[in-house]
Amino acid sequence: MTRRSLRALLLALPLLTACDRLRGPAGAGTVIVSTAADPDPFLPPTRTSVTGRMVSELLFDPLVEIGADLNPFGEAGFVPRLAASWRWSPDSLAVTFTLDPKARWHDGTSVTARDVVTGLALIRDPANGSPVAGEVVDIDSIVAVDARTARVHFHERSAEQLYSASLVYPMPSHLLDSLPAGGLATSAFAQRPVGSGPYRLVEREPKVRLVLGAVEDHYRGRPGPDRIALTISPDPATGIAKVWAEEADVWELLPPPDVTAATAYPQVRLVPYNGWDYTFVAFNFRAPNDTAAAHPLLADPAVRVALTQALDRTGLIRALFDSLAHPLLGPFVRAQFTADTTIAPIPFDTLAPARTLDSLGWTGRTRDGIRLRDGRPLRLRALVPAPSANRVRAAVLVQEQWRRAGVDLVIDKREAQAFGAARDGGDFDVVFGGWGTTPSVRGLRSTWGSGARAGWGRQNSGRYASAIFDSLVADGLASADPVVTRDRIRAAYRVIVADAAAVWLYEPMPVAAVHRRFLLPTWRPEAWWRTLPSWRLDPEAPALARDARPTAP
Amino acid sequence: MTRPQRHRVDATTLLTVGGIVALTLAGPALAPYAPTEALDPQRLAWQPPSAQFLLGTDGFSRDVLSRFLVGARHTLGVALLAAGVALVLGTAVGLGAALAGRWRESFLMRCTDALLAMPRLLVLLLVVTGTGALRLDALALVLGATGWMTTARLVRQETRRLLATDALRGAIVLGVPPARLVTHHLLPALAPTLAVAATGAFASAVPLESGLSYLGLGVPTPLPSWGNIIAEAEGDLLRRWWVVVFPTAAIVGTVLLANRVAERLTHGDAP
Amino acid sequence: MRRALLARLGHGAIVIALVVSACFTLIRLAPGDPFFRDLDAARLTTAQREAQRAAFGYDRPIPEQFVRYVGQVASGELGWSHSRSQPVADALAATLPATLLLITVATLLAFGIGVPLGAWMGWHAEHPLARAVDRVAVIVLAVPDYLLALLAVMGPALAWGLFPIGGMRTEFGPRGLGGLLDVVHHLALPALALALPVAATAARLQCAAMRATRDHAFVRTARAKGGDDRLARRHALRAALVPVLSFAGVHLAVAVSGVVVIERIFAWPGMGRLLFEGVLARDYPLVAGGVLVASIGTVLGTLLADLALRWADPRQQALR
Amino acid sequence: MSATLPALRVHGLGVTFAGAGRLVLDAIEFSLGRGEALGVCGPSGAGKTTLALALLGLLPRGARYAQGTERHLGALRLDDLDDRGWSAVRGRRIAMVFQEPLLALHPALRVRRQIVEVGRLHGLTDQESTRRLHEGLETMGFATPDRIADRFPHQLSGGQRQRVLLAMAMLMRPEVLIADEPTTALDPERRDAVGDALANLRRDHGTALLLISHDIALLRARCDAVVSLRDGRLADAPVVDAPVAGVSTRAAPTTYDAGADPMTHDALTASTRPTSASPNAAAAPLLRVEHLHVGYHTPSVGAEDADGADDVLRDLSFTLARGEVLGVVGPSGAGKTTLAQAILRLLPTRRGRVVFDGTDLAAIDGEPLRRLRRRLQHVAQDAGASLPAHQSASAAVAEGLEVHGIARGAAARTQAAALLAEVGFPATLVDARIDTLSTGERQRVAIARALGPGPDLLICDEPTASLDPERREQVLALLERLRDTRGLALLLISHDPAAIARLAPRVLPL
Repeated sequence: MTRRSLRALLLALPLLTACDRLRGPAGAGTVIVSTAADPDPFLPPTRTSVTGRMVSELLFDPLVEIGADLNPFGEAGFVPRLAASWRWSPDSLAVTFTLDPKARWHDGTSVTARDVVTGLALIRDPANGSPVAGEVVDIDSIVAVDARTARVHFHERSAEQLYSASLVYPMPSHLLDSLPAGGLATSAFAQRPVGSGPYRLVEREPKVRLVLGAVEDHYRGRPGPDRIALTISPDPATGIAKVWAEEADVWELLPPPDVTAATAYPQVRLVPYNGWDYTFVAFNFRAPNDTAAAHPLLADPAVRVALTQALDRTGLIRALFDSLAHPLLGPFVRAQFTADTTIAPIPFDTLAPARTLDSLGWTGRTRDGIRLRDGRPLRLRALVPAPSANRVRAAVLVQEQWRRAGVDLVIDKREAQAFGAARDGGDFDVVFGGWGTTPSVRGLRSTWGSGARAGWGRQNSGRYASAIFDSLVADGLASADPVVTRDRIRAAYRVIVADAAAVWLYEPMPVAAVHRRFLLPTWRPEAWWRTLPSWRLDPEAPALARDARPTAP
Repeated sequence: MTRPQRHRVDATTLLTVGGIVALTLAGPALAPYAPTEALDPQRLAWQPPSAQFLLGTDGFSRDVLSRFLVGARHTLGVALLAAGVALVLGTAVGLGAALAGRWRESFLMRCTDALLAMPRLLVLLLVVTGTGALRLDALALVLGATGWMTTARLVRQETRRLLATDALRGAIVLGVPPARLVTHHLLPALAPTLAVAATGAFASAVPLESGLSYLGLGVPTPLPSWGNIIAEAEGDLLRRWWVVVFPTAAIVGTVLLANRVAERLTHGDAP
Repeated sequence: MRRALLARLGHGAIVIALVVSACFTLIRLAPGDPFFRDLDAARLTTAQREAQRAAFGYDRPIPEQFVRYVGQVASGELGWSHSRSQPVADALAATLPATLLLITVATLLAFGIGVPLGAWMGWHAEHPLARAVDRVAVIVLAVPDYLLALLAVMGPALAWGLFPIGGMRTEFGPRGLGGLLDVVHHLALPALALALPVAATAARLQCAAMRATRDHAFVRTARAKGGDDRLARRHALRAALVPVLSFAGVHLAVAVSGVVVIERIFAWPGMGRLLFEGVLARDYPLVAGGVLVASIGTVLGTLLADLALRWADPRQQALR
Repeated sequence: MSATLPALRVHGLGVTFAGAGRLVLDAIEFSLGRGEALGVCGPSGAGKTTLALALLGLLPRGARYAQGTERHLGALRLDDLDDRGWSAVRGRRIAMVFQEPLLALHPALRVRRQIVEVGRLHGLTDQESTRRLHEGLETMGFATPDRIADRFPHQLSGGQRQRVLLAMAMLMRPEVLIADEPTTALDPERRDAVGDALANLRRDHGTALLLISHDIALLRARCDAVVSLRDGRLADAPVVDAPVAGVSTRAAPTTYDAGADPMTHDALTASTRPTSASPNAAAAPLLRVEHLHVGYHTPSVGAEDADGADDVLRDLSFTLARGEVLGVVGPSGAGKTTLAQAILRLLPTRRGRVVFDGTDLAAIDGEPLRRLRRRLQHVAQDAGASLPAHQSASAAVAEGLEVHGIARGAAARTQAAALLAEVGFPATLVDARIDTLSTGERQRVAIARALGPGPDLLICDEPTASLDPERREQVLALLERLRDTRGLALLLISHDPAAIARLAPRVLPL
């Protein structure tokens, strides 16, 4: 089977209708999003998954939101939402937000400054287990100055202060202040949330479906589609087949073979966009069974470099994604504001790893060609998450390539929970990790920072620790000039790439499948659903039965 | 009461079984490529059958024929070992229950019922997700340990029936001690039942391994097995038919063969 | 009879208790905890984890948790499902009907097809068609069950468009009678996929039993009385139902495993999925509750099969 | 129906089985007038049952009628009938009583339903069927027809089932009744009652009777003519099988015949009413049975005639001294075998005690019980079935020596051979597999095996039942010798009054 480049195929597609109007006309049908993952939990303080973010951001509005250029630094890139305007204090350690007077909760109550305070309190309650808590450590407190004025105080000045504030979603204090500590998840509110966003929750069958209905009198105007429904199929093949069979309208991320298959279904439009996820093989700097000790093999940078050199990532990526992924350059994706495409990766080299490993004494060979030193084989155990088909496949290819270099990679494939436990416990030699980035560099801090500062290193599975890297990132964040910030971060990227903290594998270029009867606005790569309210039906395309306006309110 | 002459398994079946065993043993020698070798993931992935790759290649550009040949020993080995474990456990529990009598029998059978009432898949899931991918022998052990209950019930029932026969009563009245009763009187009489139970356990373990591979719980990557070759298709059965059809045919064939053997054994020993 | 029934129910209760406590312990021994939610998303700090575990008592020793759980269950409280963010009782109430529907229809279908087919095959054992059907049945049994289901999705549903791909009803589909038909339409493929292997087993068992019975003296008696072929067949079938009914008792336990795969492939919103996902998500109370309900169902089903067995074969006086 | 035509006329009836070259039945000819009775006797395997089935068109799968077969029922030519035609004839005009009543009755249907169904098939109202059912069961000697009718076949004894089958066959007052061994499972009184019922049927309804049995005495007594079937051919003239020397016609080879003599039975019963203390057991008795009750929790296939009571044995007490022989007699279903099994702890007792040499057998278990078994041995009713079929004769006997630590290995074999020789077992056969031996040979192996451990008490359950007179004589002599030489106490269970009279001075009737 000769395979035409999928990218070429996508380029041949008609360009998206540019439609940048933020509001669509009322009655723009029903959008059914097919997904394999349940959105739960989907309240802004506790959401974790991408679908959870999607639902929470349709149900709730933030104070401010990052704009289309996705620049998280300073304030130029932000657009108002619940906060109509904001003002910096003279020392830049506080921002005062003035709420939109028209903003209402879905139950009709006005959004007040106390709701902002409640939003932070819910994040800060440890028993709620908010993953946002580590992202907003630079916020000191939030004060309700008056009903419509909330002031956010920060511990320190940083380039991402406003971004931090955008993560605190106001929550309805009149419904939530009476909750006991840690009671958010089990509250009646979690079952029937009252939000401030363009959609309200109509129906929820956990793990099966979730239906959102348009808020007619939303302060930002009525959203387009009457209903947005999530239909959840545990088997992705079934979920995608639903889109082919017109039972659903959207699948967010098609695997490459399905991109080819999509051409058989004329009602499906393919939407390629920039990805925000990247995948890497992190080396464990600490011994798998004793995190206090250095890893006997991988603590040596020469070994890490050799292992990196031994991998033909270009070939691996083509095998996995055809042309629908880029080799990863470092701990960032190309769509990020700080991306640096000039970084030279450690090149694929068949001879260099052999030289390095020989010089380190791995000269013996087993019958299968695995290197030996003092009679012990050069064996690494890779922790691989079973739910990620891509990473499992990547692991098999890496295993094969490393085998050729005389390295025996044992694939330890585990289901999500066991994978998480082993990864957090540092019980591995290498881990096939992934990270969904955001426009900000917080991910960089938590994934690769040393953990010396609050909110840093929480996600650092391999326990990479570099004082230079840490200080470069810190310097960058401390600057008020976005350009300076970006330069410092880019310098940090070079440090970590040179250190070979991980093998930077790939950043996929996702392709979404969307039913053709919708006219789409620009696809926001980091959060495509943000423009969902402005989708509308193509008047030329035949509508489906489900697009009829719902009779019940 | 004279026993009818035991029917032998016919020559064709024996030859086929022998052929499969030979193929399984010789598999690695016959395989044209290394079963785990990704030949050229960029250009040779998902090749349909051709002169170069008789059974095509999978998504990693590994030769399906080689994986198929080498996978036979993993699939059949796991199934065989699992059947053996199930047989031993089931016979022990079934015999123990039938001989212990009273509350001990009741307790053993309640435990058996409990295990039978526990969805096997969930138990496997709990074990496998807890420990990560199992090694082959561990996988077979777990499969056997979760699959002995029907054998136990069968053995208990048959033992109880046998204990009521004149031959066993004769031995009891003679004063044959329990251990000898089991080895000299019960087990020889149970042999046909056990043979059928074993073939049944084997026949059910072969497709089960494949089902587990679909859920990612089967023979660990990159070792090939018939089950995980099929699972490689990732549900796309129609476009990647070659990775589905051949191993499935092999699984079906093996089960048919096991059934045939079981049938011969049953018919040969029907009273 | 009543005493035997009570004893049987007592045994059932013991079985349920054993199953639930085994699952309760097993899942708590598995690594991972219910508050680990997403593969790569921002992880919680140790303090957050501890606070969450403490809030639900998961930091206590397992025996203590078990005693607490038993007390809870005794007072009708099944706990909170973390992975579904709803009370376990609600989760079970939401998924049980779907699974009951699926299993009931599949079971009826399986035995409704398998028993008459097997009876016919056994009565006409020499007929070439009977042998052909038997071969097909063995093949159906040998094909891994998920492949059958996937083929059903790929063929009739996707390629030919005759059936919906998955789920239990059309999103925003018809209500009332139309809604009922819609459910039936969605049910057809998963029920068939679940029923086929069971029907094959039932048919083969029934065939063997019928074949063995048809030459029995009492079937000859039915003829000697003046009965025609139909009566003889009826008499034979009545006695030949025993092995199939024994199988039906065991089948229910197996069916629970079967629905896990079928519900996953057909996105059927039932308990199989609930249990599967519950185990993966380490949702302790959900798994315990689900297993509780599943084992009650299995025990009741087995009891029902035993009663039917007593009817079919009065010699089995004591409910074993 | 023409009075001149015979009820059943058979001409040139032949049957072949697929695979078997020869004819199973060959050119059978006979005719049977209204109200007549024809007896067919012959050794087993002669084709008696096939003949009965062939007359009803119920040949088993694979059997074929030979060319030229003609069967006439009155004016009706049976060979021309199709399935529907046969349905109208069978059960109404020709009825049949099958040989094995347990197998011939549907296991899952109550007696009432099975009998009423006959009426239903032939146009009787259920009321009428029920009336006839009651009448028929009463005729067959059931005091409480209703209770019998509401039982399942497995809840009946063998004799009861046989009578139920007869009642079923008589329901439609058929023109021809074919009865295949209708009395084998019956005790003598019942047998006479059944014979009378058949005679009444002939007399009252003009039913022609074809009676098939190996029991010539019965045929002689009940039939107008007796023919013999050998190798599928009917002997032209009624043949009288020469009775074995020394056995009178009345005491025919089957043991039941002896019991048929009411005088003998009464005499036995009168001889000893067992009392709590037997005069010649002044010393501590070897076996003491006190107020023994034994019953089955679940009436099983072998359940004895339990008409009116749940317990098979009720309040039974007796003693047996060392070296004494006690005969146990009683009609079939009286609980003779049950008693043996209860003493041997093969059955649980409901109440009462069995004390063997001072030890309450119910009180011990496991190893102590096993060790005690050495002194308490058993020769089962079907001795052949109680032996390990796949072992050799000497191995089976040696096992008894080995498990009690009397001898091991080669020594055990030698001793076993000696024991076999003692019981008159041919030395050439000591290494032959049990399942290749004849019934009489197995009986000897069973006795030798039981003797191996050196018991004080031997319970012999019908040791002569399945033996021909010659063998019977040998076994009885053997037991006699053992009693005398070994001082063995015997509990002798038998139908055979001659055996009892010869060995047992004291008799326990059940």
